[in-house]
Amino acid sequence: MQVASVLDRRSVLKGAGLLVAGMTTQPGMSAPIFGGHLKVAGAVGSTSETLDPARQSMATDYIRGHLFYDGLISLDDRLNPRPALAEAVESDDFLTWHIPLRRNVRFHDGTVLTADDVVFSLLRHQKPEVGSQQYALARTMQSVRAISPLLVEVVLDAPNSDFPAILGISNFAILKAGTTDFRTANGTGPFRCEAFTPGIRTVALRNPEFWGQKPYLNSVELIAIPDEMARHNALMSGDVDLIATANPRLVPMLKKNGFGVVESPVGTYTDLSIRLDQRYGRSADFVEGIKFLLNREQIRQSVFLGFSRIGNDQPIPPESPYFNHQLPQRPYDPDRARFLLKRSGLLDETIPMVCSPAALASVDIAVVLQYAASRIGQKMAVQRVPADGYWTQYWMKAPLGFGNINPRPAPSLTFEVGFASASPWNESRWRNPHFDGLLRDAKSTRDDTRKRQLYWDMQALVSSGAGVCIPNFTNSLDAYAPHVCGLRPSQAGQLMGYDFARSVWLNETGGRTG
Amino acid sequence: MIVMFGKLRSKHDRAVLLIAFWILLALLGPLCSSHDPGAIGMQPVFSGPSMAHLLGTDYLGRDTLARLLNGIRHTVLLCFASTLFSCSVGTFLGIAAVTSRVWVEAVTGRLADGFLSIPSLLFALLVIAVFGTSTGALIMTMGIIYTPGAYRTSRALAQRIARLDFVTVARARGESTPYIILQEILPNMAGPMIADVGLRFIYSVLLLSNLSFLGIGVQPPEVDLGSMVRENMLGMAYGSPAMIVPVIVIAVLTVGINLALDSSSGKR
Amino acid sequence: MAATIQVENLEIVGRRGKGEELPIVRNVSFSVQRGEMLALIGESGSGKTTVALSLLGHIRSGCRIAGGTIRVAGYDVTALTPHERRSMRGRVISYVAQNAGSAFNPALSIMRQVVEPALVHRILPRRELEARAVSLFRVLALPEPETIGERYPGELSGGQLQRLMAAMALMTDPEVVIFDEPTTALDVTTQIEVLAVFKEVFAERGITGVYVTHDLSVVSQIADHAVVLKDGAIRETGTVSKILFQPEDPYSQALLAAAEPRSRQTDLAKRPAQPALLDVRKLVVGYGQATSAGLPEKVIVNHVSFSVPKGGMLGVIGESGCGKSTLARAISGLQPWAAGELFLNGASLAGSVRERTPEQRRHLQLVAQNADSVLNPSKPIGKTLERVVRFYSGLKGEAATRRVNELLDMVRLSPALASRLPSELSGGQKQRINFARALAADPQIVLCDEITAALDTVVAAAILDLMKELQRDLGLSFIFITHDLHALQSICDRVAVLYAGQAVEVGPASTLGKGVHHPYTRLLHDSVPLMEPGWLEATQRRRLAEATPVTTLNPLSPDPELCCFLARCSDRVGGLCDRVPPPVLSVSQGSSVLCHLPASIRPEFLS
Amino acid sequence: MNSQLSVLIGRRFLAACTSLAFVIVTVFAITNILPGDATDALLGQGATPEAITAMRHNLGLDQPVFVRFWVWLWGVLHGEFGHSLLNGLSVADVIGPRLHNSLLLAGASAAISVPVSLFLGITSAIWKDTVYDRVISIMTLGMVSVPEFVIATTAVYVFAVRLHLLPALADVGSVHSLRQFLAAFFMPVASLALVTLAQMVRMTRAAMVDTLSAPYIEMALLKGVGPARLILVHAIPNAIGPIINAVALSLSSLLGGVVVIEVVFTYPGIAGLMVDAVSSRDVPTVQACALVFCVTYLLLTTFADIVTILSLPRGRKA
Repeated sequence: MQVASVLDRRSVLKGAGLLVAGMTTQPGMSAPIFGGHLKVAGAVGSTSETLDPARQSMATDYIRGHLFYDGLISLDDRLNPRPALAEAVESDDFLTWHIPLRRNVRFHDGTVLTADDVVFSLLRHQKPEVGSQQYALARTMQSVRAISPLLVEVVLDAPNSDFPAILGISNFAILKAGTTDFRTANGTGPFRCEAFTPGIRTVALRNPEFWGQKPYLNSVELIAIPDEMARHNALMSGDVDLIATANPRLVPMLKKNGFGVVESPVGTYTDLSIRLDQRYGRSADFVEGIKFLLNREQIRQSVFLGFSRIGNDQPIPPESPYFNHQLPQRPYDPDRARFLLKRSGLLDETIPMVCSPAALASVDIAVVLQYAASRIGQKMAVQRVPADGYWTQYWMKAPLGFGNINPRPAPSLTFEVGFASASPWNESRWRNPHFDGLLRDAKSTRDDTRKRQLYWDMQALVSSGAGVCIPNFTNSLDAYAPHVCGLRPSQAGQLMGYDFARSVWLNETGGRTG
Repeated sequence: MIVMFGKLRSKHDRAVLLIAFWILLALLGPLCSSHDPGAIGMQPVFSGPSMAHLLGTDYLGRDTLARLLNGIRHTVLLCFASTLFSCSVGTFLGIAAVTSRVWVEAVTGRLADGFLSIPSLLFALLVIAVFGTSTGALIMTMGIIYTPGAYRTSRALAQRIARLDFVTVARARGESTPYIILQEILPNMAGPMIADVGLRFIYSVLLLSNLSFLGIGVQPPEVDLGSMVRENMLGMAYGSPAMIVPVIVIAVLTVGINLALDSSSGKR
Repeated sequence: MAATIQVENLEIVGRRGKGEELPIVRNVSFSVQRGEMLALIGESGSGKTTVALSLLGHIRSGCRIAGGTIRVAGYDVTALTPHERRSMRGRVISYVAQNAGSAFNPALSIMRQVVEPALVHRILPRRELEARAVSLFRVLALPEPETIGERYPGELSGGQLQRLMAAMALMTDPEVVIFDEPTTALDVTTQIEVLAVFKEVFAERGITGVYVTHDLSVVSQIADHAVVLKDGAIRETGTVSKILFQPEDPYSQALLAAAEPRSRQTDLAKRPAQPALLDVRKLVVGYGQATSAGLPEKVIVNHVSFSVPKGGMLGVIGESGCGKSTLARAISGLQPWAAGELFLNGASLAGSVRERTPEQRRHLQLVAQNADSVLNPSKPIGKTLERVVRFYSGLKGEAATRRVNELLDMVRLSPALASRLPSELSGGQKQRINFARALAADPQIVLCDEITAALDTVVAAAILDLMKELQRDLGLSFIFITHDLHALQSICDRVAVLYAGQAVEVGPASTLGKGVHHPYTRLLHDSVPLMEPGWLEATQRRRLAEATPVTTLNPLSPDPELCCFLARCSDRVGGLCDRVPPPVLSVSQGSSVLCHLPASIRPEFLS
Repeated sequence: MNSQLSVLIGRRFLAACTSLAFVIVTVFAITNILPGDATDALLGQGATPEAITAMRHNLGLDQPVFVRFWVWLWGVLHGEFGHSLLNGLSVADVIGPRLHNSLLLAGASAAISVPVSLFLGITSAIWKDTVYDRVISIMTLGMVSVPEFVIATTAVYVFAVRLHLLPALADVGSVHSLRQFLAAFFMPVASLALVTLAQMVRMTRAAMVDTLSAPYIEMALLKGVGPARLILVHAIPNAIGPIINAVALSLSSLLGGVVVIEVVFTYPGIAGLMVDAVSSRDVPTVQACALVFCVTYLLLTTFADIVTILSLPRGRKA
């Protein structure tokens, strides 16, 4: 297989098919030009920014990861695994995997990539002190060893047909064996790390030795502007060329002023999870009532201004090939909700609901829900808590709380992490052995039709049974100055799955000297 | 506090009247709007003024006027409560420092100094992180932040008054300390302390606004003026009243009280 | 020849805050001939300072000249440009302010300020100016004239500053000098020296002057002509002798009557001796840590003893800083004392007010100096009085109100005032309320600390009358603390003279001015200006003649045991006074004097 | 006299140290009762109990509070502020560049606001109750009355976005020339200067009005002293104490109180670092920042007090 570094745009859009017309039209898709300095602003940043792939946890980290490192696998615009440092990822039983490596790939320090580097890079995730974001997934690798300098063998603890997709998670990027110092990055990626100050800025210079398609940009400078207005102002005043996470409310103005906006249908969703093992969630009527009380269309219109897709309380987004489109969409039905809530006996109580700026739009969704509830006589108290400490202190602990789930490269992973009975991240503590069995089957089946059927059944189970309400899937919006070319939507995340730097170029008019 | 207001003379009338007006507006204002401040319709966001929405709509398409009146209520009442807290505690400590033993003054003085040296935003962030964003926690936090200042003012005042002859005379008569504090010292601190209350009220309005800017404010769907500016900040790009009007209201609120206090203190 | 100062139909108006403009000075006209001194006489609020300042073209903020002309030394002051005005001020006309203590900039050295008027008008280079200043210091009899200029205002006494201010005014050899109550803030013994120096210098330099004052005795000594002002208008103009001895205007007459030393003594004073009501024995009050001798580091009141009989009125007199107020505070139990004893009705009084019995507290009342600060400004006076009545006698409601009205009547005030706040009363009314507050306790003895000091003469006289009445009607005893010898003489039957914390003399008030006295008592008595032309010169001459050749003092640091008046005493005896502590001597007229009483004053009166 | 002065100054320093100790203990105590710890920021949604325990052990967070405090204090006393819990860098390295940035910003703002506010304060005191005074007074009132984020954001929107005159970011990294420096710093410095200016103008005016009403000023006027000399020689030396105090108070807020300005201009300063450190529970960094702020505050106020003591005229020193 070959990595297609520049894909035809239309072929990408086929599966998604919901991009707003005109929004992604690139002015003058002329031939790419080499050179120039691109300044990009992410939306999150703090001193906890890191160059350690294992610890990457925020968007700017992922961007840095894609600038400096490669994984064995990369995910394309539709989340399909593509070979990167691996020439292939093969298995007969989905249990034992063989990974032949690409030849003559050099790290930034000039050393050549070998199997030892891969073994080191994968196994370090299993050490708790590393603090890997993928600790749990890494533990499913029972053994990782180098069979030859260019061949790695991984044995899993259970069959998993989506293992290649796991290797596409950017945390699993490949480091030089023995790396412990992350003040700079020594990867194989298209850019070299010129400067990195956590929370302030990262400067990347083109890696002339890069093994793949040579990036167009001479250099990339990445900063984080967490303040929304400031970020947009920076773009509009010409201080940066590209920003992540544009606010839907500013899209009309950006377009009016000649700026481009790319809308990516990512599988990110903000969900309200109701703990099924706690007071309110024990009542199935209550859970269902709340699901009927969510005015999804209003959330789409008022909160996301149309830049979202309606969700059906299950985690597979509509653009996925495995999306169950026969599952009836749950409507906004206050009367039914009132009936169910009354039956649950909780109508007279004030239901607390924890939200936080940490979970995108959760405060606004909570407000919409709270208002809808107040119309049918159900009191709900919005408890907004600070973003800091939210994920350990409140998430999955409150009886009703919001989560914010990023897309996983494969449905099996999504289900595994968020809904399997044994998963620590089962938000609503939903326990369904039947579902667990379906998941096991899906992971080991070779037949794609059967797999699709299994996923459909699982979606139906989650939608009706789990305590997770998924009102919308968010669309990611990136905005760019007119001279930025080559930016395309991607299901893999904002800014072309954080990987824009490999594809974007600047046309003559807007080049800035680095 | 009530005692003090009872003793008012013309000097600070204007400031007090103005604060009273805002409190009245805070209490009654929300009744004046026909819109539910929480009502989210399908109307467009950041729309301009219209007959249906006199001040247009906010970032979620809610009625700005209704939100604004609600915001005034929270800002004014919250800040007033926290000011009352800081000024009563500050006054109490200030008088205690003057009327009790020397070490009390030494300890309270050092504490006040230490508190003043912690940037108020840092302190607010820490406290709110510990106790959460409940209204009570907000009032307490802002109250504690401004207590050292009120303490210093009241201590200086009390020191000055305690040296006056009528206090000496009362002591020579053998009046009890509580009598001297309540009847001789406190009533004479009322005027300047009201100026101080006014100032601290303004400070807390601004602090609350800045806290809201950093995302710490009252709980949604309730809103204070600062949060309202914050959540509608993007409306600036469209000149939306939802962002501009609360800014103007904050300015009118603080400038007005400042001016009233200025003119009253100028007459002394 | 045109007059040096010519003021015609001067009208000055002013406003308070945003109120209406009110006249402050109304149709004032006067003139001063070259080399003459005009006195502007008036009580507080009469507009005398406003008129004086207008001569320099200075009108305080909020006021303005509404009409009339002012001509000073050929300048039309009202028509000057700011620049011209500046060039006139300090050069042609200079000003000596009332309170030199606050009129000198605390942050600058004396010399810088003294030479400044001459310097800004570029009269001479700095070096020569400094030489001139030193010679003026010498003329004005300032100590250490060579180096005093290097010092700062905070380091000098009031009398010295007042003379330095005069030096500053004279630096530019001005034609006109305005004096605004230059001696009011001074002690009498200092005042006489300053006045003498001033007068000498004016005469010598032919200065035309305006002297603002309320003190008629001073006027009689220093001025040629006088203008009597009341409420901004002239009541009478004329030569000093005419105004002081044949006043025509009723107001001038009233002023004069109040200033006239007059005895309010009644027969009461001559009644048989009464038992002592309050007995003060060897009282020592001070600050700081106790020394080895058991006395405080800084002694303010030093072994003072006296007693007040029932119905008696004891005057305590002394200059500022002599410890009279501290004495009052100690007796009231507000200031703990280090040694000595106090007896009230034969019972020992505790040092702290908290340890005294309620009866003791009731029987001994303090009327403090400053009527402005002695009443709680936020309470109507009726409430203040009622509280005292209730506190001591437990009366409530109707009865308390009746008693308050009674008290108001006692101090000759209308009961209608009960609902007023102190700020709505005049100074004299406040002082009466202050009295009523003390009387409310139904006391046996009242301590009055400088109660007339801040009042105008006429009002003060009325307060003294009131005290006498109360003594007569209620049989009250008083301790009257003052620096005003006239006032003391007019009502007290005994007097204690305080100097540097010691009671240098205790004796009958009636003998002051005759018989044998402590040298300080004599100095004090002789320094009070009399309303006689030529008194100042006569006194100075007499002093010069009497002064014994001053013997060299023991150069060692003064022993606290030695006479406290030693340094200023003109009668001191070398080898005695600077070696042996003074004894307490009883002299014939019933006084006891803390002095060796040297031969010159001792002779035959020793009993 | 000199020894008396040094006793006064020594006493002032002692008081400052007491306050500092109080602040250190308080901040440490509060950061330790904060819910959650640094593992939260490090592991985020990926936290499992096992990973948290391991991480805690690694960072030494499993030690008792007193031990941690003692270790930290011991380090501080030896000039070692510990390591950031987040990225393992030494706190000095984390704070260093940020502090440099903040000092740059604060210094530039102070360099503008102090002289301007002294000038405005003094002149409006001189021309008290004139139109000029009213205008200054209302303008400063307006400035203290509007939240700073409004001033800053509006400035950005107008000058950077609408007029394209100035950059929206105070991008310290890309400053290579004086022009760039001026362009990059103009708005943050101006906003910051405006915010601090108002307070200083008002205090300076009050102190000057007070001094100008003193009898010795009237006396100087009556001596024929001109306006310039009146202000410079007679008034300012006496008003310097309260003015210096006001200036010190305002300047002390330039480091720690500018979170909002830093956020709006995306300026990598120490206040933003502190907010970050609080939210990620990076206790050593929080402590170090708090230490920096308090020491600045105490140094400035102590300095102001000492100036006040020194400026007290001779013979008035208590």
